[in-house]
Amino acid sequence: MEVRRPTIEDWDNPGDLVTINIGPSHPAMHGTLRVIAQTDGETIVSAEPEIGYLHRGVEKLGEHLTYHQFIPITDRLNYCSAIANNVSYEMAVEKLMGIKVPEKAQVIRMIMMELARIADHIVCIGILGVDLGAFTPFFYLFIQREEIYEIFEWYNGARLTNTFGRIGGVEADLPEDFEERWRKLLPNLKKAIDETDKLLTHNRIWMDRTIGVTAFSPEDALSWGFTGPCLRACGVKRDLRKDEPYCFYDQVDFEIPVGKHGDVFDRYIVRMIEMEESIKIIDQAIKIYKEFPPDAPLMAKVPKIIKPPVGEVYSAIEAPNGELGFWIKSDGSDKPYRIKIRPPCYMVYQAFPELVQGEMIADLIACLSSLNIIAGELDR
Amino acid sequence: MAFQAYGGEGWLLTKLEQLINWGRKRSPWPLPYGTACCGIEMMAALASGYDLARFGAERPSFSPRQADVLIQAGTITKKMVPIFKRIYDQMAEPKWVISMGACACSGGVFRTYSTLQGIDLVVPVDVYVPGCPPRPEGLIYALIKIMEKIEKDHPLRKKAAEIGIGG
Amino acid sequence: MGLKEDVQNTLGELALDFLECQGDLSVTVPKDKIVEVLTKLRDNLGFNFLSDVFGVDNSVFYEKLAKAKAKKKKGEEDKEEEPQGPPPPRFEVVYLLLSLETNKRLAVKIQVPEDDLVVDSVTCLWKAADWPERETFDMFGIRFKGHHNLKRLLMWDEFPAHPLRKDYPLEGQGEERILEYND
Amino acid sequence: MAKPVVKKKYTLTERVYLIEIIKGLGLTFKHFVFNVKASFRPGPHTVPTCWQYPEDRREIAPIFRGAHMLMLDDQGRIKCVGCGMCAKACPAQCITVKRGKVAEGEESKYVGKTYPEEFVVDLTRCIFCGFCEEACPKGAIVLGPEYELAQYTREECQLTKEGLLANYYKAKEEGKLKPPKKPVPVAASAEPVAKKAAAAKKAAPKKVEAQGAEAKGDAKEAKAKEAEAKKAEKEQKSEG
Repeated sequence: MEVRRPTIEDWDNPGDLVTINIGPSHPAMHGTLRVIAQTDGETIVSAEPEIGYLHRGVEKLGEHLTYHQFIPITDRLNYCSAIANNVSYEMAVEKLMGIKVPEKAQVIRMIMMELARIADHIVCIGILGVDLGAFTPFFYLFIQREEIYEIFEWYNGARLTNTFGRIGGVEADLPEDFEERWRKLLPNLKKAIDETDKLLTHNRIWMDRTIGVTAFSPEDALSWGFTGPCLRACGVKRDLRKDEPYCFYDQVDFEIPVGKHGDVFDRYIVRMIEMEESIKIIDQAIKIYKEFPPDAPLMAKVPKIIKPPVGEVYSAIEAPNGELGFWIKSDGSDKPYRIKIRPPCYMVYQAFPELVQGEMIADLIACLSSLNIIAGELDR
Repeated sequence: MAFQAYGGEGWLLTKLEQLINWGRKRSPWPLPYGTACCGIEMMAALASGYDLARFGAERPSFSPRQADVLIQAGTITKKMVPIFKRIYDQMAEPKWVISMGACACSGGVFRTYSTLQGIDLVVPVDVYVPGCPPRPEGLIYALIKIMEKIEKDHPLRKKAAEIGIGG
Repeated sequence: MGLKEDVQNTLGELALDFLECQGDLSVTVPKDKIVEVLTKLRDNLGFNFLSDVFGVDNSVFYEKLAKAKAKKKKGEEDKEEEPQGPPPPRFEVVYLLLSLETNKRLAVKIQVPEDDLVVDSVTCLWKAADWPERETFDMFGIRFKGHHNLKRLLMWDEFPAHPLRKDYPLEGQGEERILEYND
Repeated sequence: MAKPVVKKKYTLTERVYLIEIIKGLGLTFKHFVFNVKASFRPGPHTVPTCWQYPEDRREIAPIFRGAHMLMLDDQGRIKCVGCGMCAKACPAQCITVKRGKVAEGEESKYVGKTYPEEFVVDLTRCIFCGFCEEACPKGAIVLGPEYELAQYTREECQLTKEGLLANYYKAKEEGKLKPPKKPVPVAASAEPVAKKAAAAKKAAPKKVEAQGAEAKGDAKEAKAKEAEAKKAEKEQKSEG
């Protein structure tokens, strides 16, 4: 069924349907998202998201900065898990230059990326709870997130926008007390996840508000270019960590959780299980890390001014939200000729009209939170 | 009116102003307008752990009409400017603005075609918080600075000058 | 048999040019045949997932390459006269494809000259092309024929320029959004 | 269009609804009791209650990236020579350095023959990435522990030379100067990627399935990999 997308002109001549504008300044719209929805009573007939309210010109900026200087800019894409962005970009440049990253550096990257994944999922689930009226898990989870940020801070001095890693490796070894901190954090983190599970998963209100809401079929999801937890919730077992392994993901043992219906509940459950799997991965990665001698190399031999040869590559990793890829074209100078970022949210959010069509207005909010749209990487 | 009788600097006026300032100082309800990375740190400041409510910022007011302090956490792009200005205009007097983070203060690293180079081009800013993003402590410190500023304010005298009495 | 041969066999004459860089294969195809090519690749080679669509402005790329070459040659004797062909088209649209079965990636490129900025939309094959095509229109001014809702995506509607073109300055040309609003 | 979903049948406890609610309330009540107990605990407040920020500051990492400072050497001379490498490396272009020649009679104040006549860091622009620190050949500019940076005007956020030095004195007084950074070990030679991939494939054994066997397996893996890598290196050397 082809439905006319509403525009802001519908304000003036509404007809039978009511056009409502949600956002961009709305507590549930995460700051910068905006949806114009046409409703028949409480039911959404059609919705049109409007984006670009956080378009900062990252891709254009990338053409004017050197390869090295672009690393801090990638922090600001998906700010909930900055480390995954850094690593993705660095891997793309390394691929372009043909650099081999020392294995110990890869393990450190892997540990940090999984920590970032946990932090990202904590934000997502916490906010999903807040938007649906369950405030308590937000507080319980955010204490643990603080601890994760403390680990980041003691690693390289920043909490959120870490500027982690350099092209060719990482900038520092894990601090000596890293494992001690992790062991201290681990029981609390597990407990917080458990408590969230106890508070939400079998709660009748939670189930009624999430199960069957904005369900999606796997065929549609693939056609729309879904990746990450949203795709896995639809029942497609796809994870770049398994399918195109990088770092040491082919040597650790973990499961990929898959949902059934692709509704809000499945997305929530997939994220919950993924956090537990990430804990497993970190535990195994620390074991691998310990096998390396303390003076094992952390940086590959990289020239001071990075000038990759002429060419173009695409490299992607499994960021917490899905496939995060960088396409870089080099003209042989010290600045990239063109950087294209493939953010996972972008593809997910464009299916939003189809997702919420026929649902209630309250479900729109639930859907939006469960997709975990991060405006920074959506608009770039 | 009292300030005329006492020459504008009288005991009653001063005490009354102190009382008003005391009330305002202890209840700066924030409007958390988090648009980007700083919004996450602002959430950390509002959540368990730092708890901005200890300073009377008890109720994060998502409606601009009931807010006193606009915490602009994150980038304002040129596309967002009319909306942002509108939010500021909707806030009732007295109002203060905290510009949190490099992007809000000056555009930060984003010297680009689509980013507003500092929200002070659009609205008056009371406190600038450098950092990208600042620590939650940095934001709390800014709120304390706002409270200090409120304490030194002269609301009655200002009002009198506005309506043209007392001078 | 490698991916290149597979693509060559499937596309035949449609494959104009191949470029291989660090294991990434990209193929240039004629601009008018893009829908046909992508359908063939999807149905015959199993490239069933569209990762991304975006544009590239090549207006200064060849210049820069030539400059770098000239710099290198400076030390040697007089420059050789290079064959002067027609200048390569200014824009490029890249389609990133992925095969979910074999996990292989392929980039399909078309050249878009500046005087004919119309490309067939591939939203009929993948819905995922919806926003990326709009963004390409927004940033480069390349129009997509058959797109149901081709308007600006990231910039506001009245924005006069296409910011990712190479002749647009980084800090903009002083575009401001009008502040007035009617209450 | 969203897909219709056949809801699974709720279990009895889920259907009755009150049981789960009471369970949840019990959990929050447990937290409440725990927090009340913890607040009576002697000593500084820890996680169960919040960090009482202005009075009771949280310990920050010694390598925290806060406001900049200009370092002095142990004789009290300014280390900076005003070369401008930091300004060049800064992605936000927030550093302005003006180089000046050291006048006669002032040699005891500076390490080099040139000195920074003007050194301004625009804190409102700065993104605290730490690249200036990395770029500095003399270790003269360092991101310090200062994080209370809020100011009333934009001009006050311009950190001049005096401010930078004041930050240094303050950090030194409080004993919060950064420990010297350990140099990162760099790999001896650059290996081509293709070889690495082949070696990794060979070295990677099958995934270890049983939980208990993991540690042993991993150890073996690592050893095998090391051996493989050495072999590859040797081969390369012999080839070259």
